[in-house]
Amino acid sequence: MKKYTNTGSKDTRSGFGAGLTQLGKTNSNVVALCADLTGSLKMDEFKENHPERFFQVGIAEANMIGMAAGMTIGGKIPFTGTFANFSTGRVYDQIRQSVAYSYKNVKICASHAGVTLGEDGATHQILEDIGLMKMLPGMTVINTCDYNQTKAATLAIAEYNGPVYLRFGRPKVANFTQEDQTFEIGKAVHLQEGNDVTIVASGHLVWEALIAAETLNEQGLKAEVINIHTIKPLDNKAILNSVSKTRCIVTAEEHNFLGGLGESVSRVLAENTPTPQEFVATKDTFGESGTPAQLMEKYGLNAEAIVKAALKVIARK
Amino acid sequence: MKKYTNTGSKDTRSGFGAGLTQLGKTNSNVVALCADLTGSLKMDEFKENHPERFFQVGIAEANMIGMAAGMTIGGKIPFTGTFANFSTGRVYDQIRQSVAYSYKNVKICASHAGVTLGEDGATHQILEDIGLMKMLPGMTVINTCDYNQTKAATLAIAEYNGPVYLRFGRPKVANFTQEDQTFEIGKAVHLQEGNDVTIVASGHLVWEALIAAETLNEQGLKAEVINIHTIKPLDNKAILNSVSKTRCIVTAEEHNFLGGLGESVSRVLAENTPTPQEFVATKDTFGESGTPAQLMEKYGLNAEAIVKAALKVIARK
Amino acid sequence: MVNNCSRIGFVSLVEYVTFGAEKPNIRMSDLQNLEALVTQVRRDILRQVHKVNSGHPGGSLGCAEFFVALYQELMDRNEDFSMDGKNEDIFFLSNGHISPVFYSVLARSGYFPVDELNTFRLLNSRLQGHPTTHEGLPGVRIASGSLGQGISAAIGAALSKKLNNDSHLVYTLCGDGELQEGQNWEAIMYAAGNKIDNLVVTIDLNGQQIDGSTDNVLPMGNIKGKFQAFGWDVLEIEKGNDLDAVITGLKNAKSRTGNGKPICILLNTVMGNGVDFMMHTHAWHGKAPNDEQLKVALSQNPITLGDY
Amino acid sequence: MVNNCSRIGFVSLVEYVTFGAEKPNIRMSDLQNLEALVTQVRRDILRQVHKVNSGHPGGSLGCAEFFVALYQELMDRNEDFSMDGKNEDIFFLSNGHISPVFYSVLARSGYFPVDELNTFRLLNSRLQGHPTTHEGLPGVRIASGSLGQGISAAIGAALSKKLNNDSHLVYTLCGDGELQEGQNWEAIMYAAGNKIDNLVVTIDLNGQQIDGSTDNVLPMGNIKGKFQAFGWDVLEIEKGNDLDAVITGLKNAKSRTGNGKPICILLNTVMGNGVDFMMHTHAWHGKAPNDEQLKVALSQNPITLGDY
Ligand SMILES: Cc1ncc(C[n+]2csc(CCOP(=O)(O)OP(=O)(O)O)c2C)c(N)n1
Ligand SMILES: Cc1ncc(C[n+]2csc(CCOP(=O)(O)OP(=O)(O)O)c2C)c(N)n1
Ligand SMILES: [Mg+2]
Ligand SMILES: [Mg+2]
Repeated sequence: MKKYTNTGSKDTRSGFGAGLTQLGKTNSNVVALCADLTGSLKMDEFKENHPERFFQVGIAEANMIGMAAGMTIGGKIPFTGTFANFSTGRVYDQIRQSVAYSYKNVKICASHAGVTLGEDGATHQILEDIGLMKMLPGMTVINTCDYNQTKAATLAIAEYNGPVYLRFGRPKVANFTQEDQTFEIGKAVHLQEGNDVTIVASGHLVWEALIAAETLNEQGLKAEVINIHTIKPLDNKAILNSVSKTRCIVTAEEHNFLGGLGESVSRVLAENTPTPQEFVATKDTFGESGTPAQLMEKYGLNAEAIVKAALKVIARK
Repeated sequence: MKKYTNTGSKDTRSGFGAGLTQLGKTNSNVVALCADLTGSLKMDEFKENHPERFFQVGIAEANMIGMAAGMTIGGKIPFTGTFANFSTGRVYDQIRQSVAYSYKNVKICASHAGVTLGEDGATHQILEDIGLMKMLPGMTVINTCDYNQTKAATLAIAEYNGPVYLRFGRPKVANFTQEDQTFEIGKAVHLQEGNDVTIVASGHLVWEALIAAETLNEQGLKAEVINIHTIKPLDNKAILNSVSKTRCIVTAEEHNFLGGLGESVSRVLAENTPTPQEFVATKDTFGESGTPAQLMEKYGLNAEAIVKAALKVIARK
Repeated sequence: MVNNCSRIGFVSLVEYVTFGAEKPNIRMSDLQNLEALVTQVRRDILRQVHKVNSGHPGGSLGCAEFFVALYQELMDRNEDFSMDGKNEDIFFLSNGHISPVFYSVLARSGYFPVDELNTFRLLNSRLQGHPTTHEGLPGVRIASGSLGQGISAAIGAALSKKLNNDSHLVYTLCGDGELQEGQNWEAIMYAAGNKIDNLVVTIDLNGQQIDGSTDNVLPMGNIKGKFQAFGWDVLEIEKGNDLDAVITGLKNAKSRTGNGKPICILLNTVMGNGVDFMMHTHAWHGKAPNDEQLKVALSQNPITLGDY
Repeated sequence: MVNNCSRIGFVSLVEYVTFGAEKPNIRMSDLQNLEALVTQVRRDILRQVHKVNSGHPGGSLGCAEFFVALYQELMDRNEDFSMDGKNEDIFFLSNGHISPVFYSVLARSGYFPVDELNTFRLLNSRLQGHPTTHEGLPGVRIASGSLGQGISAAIGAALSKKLNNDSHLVYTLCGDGELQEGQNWEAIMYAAGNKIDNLVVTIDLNGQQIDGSTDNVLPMGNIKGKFQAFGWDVLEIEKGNDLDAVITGLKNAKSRTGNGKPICILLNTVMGNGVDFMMHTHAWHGKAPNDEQLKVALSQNPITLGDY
């Protein structure tokens, strides 16, 4: 088994902030927009370095998305920042028409996704944003797993021409991927090789999947762990290749099991090679207030839940 | 094979209008709200009969949803009416917080869903609304197939206490289900029995599925046709029972194959009994202007496409 | 029915604290007691957010007088806390993040045990970070938190009242930053155009939002002029942290209902009011005091009806 | 660069019709020709919607003068129809349903072959029911159709211009009913608060929307007062269907840019203008004339530069 080390827990949103700061220096077309959450989104540094390229839009997310779309006309590359709920559900039709259908080069960057937003509770804990964004034709949907990967993704999406949804989170989580990695949109990353079960995870669940794989390993079971940072376009090939070996799969995401990564994988399997699958995800419920760790546990979003799902799905082969 | 007769093509939205008119007379708590599309939604009759219970909110869908949620306080049963896009994507966060999470007894009634909206084109042709609404905990999602069923569903949801999304369409389509049927939320309707393939269809695709079944029958293949008018809660049992006989399935919906009915079915199968599935649905593209029939053909949403999918999936058993 | 004319008599401080949820619709009987309640509410706010190291003290503190005045002096509320929304005044908190002040005043008015304030933002609590009906907390009519939705819901409830021939009023509170959300202006346009005159919307004009002052974040210009241009009857409460002034202003607003126009109150408050280091800054919009800070803050609000 | 000072000289009617897309940036040279163009645009609108028995003639007809004035007299447009949005004035149609007038004027100005108007709303056409960039039609900057999004996009483009040190202007057209959408008010607040003064937003004040007059659907009160209360510089064009008045008004608006305020033009138009039975009613908002009605309508607009 490969060993992964947590080089020091950090929040993924700070990876975004660091990436944006770097982009500010290297790409003069990058502009940033924020809807009264500059600190939460870690956009302060960009704002300080480039006040002329930072746009505070106030609490008006719809206008922010429309403005971002308009700024692409004239060659700007707008990065919008707010919480995941207000980045997607609040502005779905605006993204749909002004960004996705118009195919504008807007990067919708969303923090505080999922239940790990914590104490603010359900109104802020969106568990549907991956589904929302994946249904839009032409949209690229990314959910990164740690600080380093989030920073790399932030840099990568500036180079890519087209609408992107980049999802990251609030709490400090293990930082374990390489520091100066290149991020390849749409290319799954194999973290562990194994024959017994495929674990496809995204976002905060990737580290949990690695822990789960260790636990399984102790029980003599080899899990193949795939970091599926890009949910759309989905790396079907990586998934199908893996299940051709393992013949069963667990998907793990901080999202409703309806409409998200899990169902995308089910569809790919049903179209190609029907395979038993278990879902580590919220089961169609709203979140609630609590600490991130409490909520991950209560809603079955941790290594333990992944182990359980893996054992169950292996038994179903 | 059972025979189904088109008793005269009618638009499903007129079924909604007829149901609402009836409710106006029988249930004094029913109120209706519309965002400047009264005629298109066939709400005129209710408006004329009960001007004091009809609320014209203007072109302000977010306010309409919030108002509807507020009206439940005090015991009203609000039916909101606008196009499917403006009923869902435009107001996702409002539905999420004020209706679904607050569990308010609001009926979100949506016309002109899908590409059969026709000439207005992609900005109006939502192909993601089923996915949007199904991801909301507590939401009931219904997509009816003809005039009679839409009318029955309209009556039924008034009796049910909780948030409902009722989706219907613009064009005249075959009216073939029984005139005075009772609509059972969440209970799939078997239209044909068969052993070779299961066809699960909703909305405008149900009639197409019946035609497809006839064509297949001519080729000696018996299709089981299920009218899955309720996408959430999904009648898992009906689907699983059917595939236990047929061992393959086609889902047919006027919706993106990402996030909709098809993926819900894939998930249920992957969790229970992995089964080859083909998707009759749009393949992650926006629609465009054209006549409903042209668009159904171009985007592979008709009987011919279902037959093709059925033959393909049978071969994959 | 508890209303201003037939209110429950004096409740001693001891009783007040003891009775908790068993006591129907607690009302303080004189201004001095209400002033004490305001300080108690501030203490409740501070202690709630301190305990879980999260939540929104700034806006909450600024609105303590408003909530006390509204629930103790203005609203006609059903004695049995029935939540069907009929035959009583009802209130919507649009800026749901100031839940600490809402919870405190609901508890202190008898909607649920004061002790339950201890569970604020904890797992499995009815006192969610933002108010919700989802967990069944009495006194909450609808979920809020995602900003901009409260006025719409209030209009709906006001229309229900009209349909039900219920002459009671609907009150709402919104943040000033919150007014940047477009949905508010849809609702504001609707309410005027449709003469929703059983509705009183109060704007917490503290001039602050998360990223700074409203002037720095998104200059909002003349808010009074905007509401007037949208056809509302607007009145200002200059001293939004003077309990007497707030009561007078609210009564004035109430007296102006029923005249074909929705009523807007511009309530000039100080964010973080009552705690010197929290005042006049956005810094404490959503930040909890540490132990030391809490001590100082409480010492600045010594009068108490008894902490939970 | 074609601008008002160095515009292309007179283009004969014959040439005008013949050249189609080959002709760069067609400009009519005098008011008489422009008047003829207005009538031609009306004919184009009527024939487009008639052919496919769908589309929106009412609002389109009312805005014929505006579009002709804007594209022929006001906007500085790149001669080569490059669509990078740089160094030229640009326009956003927020109320996308009036695509027939937009398409006609774009085609007649040389953006694409006039013949292509024949494909309006047909399968595989670039002339979608609502304007879109998705099919690559020159002249369209962004998709519209779902109402309320145009001003936001225009602000973004205006900010891009400022960043690019491009002193050109951004124009937008919105419906009056469309102003009921809250997003507009977010944008209106932003533009004033941030001094977006290279932006001219025109409101098609025809007093009609789908379900009736704006007064019947949702009384909007004093729209001028609303924009002013939101800090805009507002001017009115009383005769929005008088070409001369429209040109004068637009030039006035242009002259007022650059002064720290966004500009709003209230353009008083008649829905269905130029066709007697379509005028002053919402009935033709989204309804096409039948054969007989088309004949009558065209006969009321006989002057032509040559139909496609
Ligand atoms: C739709 C939405 N966007 C953003 C937020 C995040 N947010 C919470 S409170 C707040 C500031 C609100 O300002 P104001 O209404 O003035 O309240 P105050 O800070 O004065 O309490 C913001 C931006 C939110 N809750 N909802
Ligand atoms: C968000 C949204 N809601 C509803 C509609 C449906 N719709 C199309 S045009 C229209 C009326 C627009 O009125 P106005 O802006 O005055 O345009 P006019 O009728 O004068 O052309 C409506 C409601 C829409 N296109 N977008
Ligand atoms: Mg404030
Ligand atoms: Mg109009």
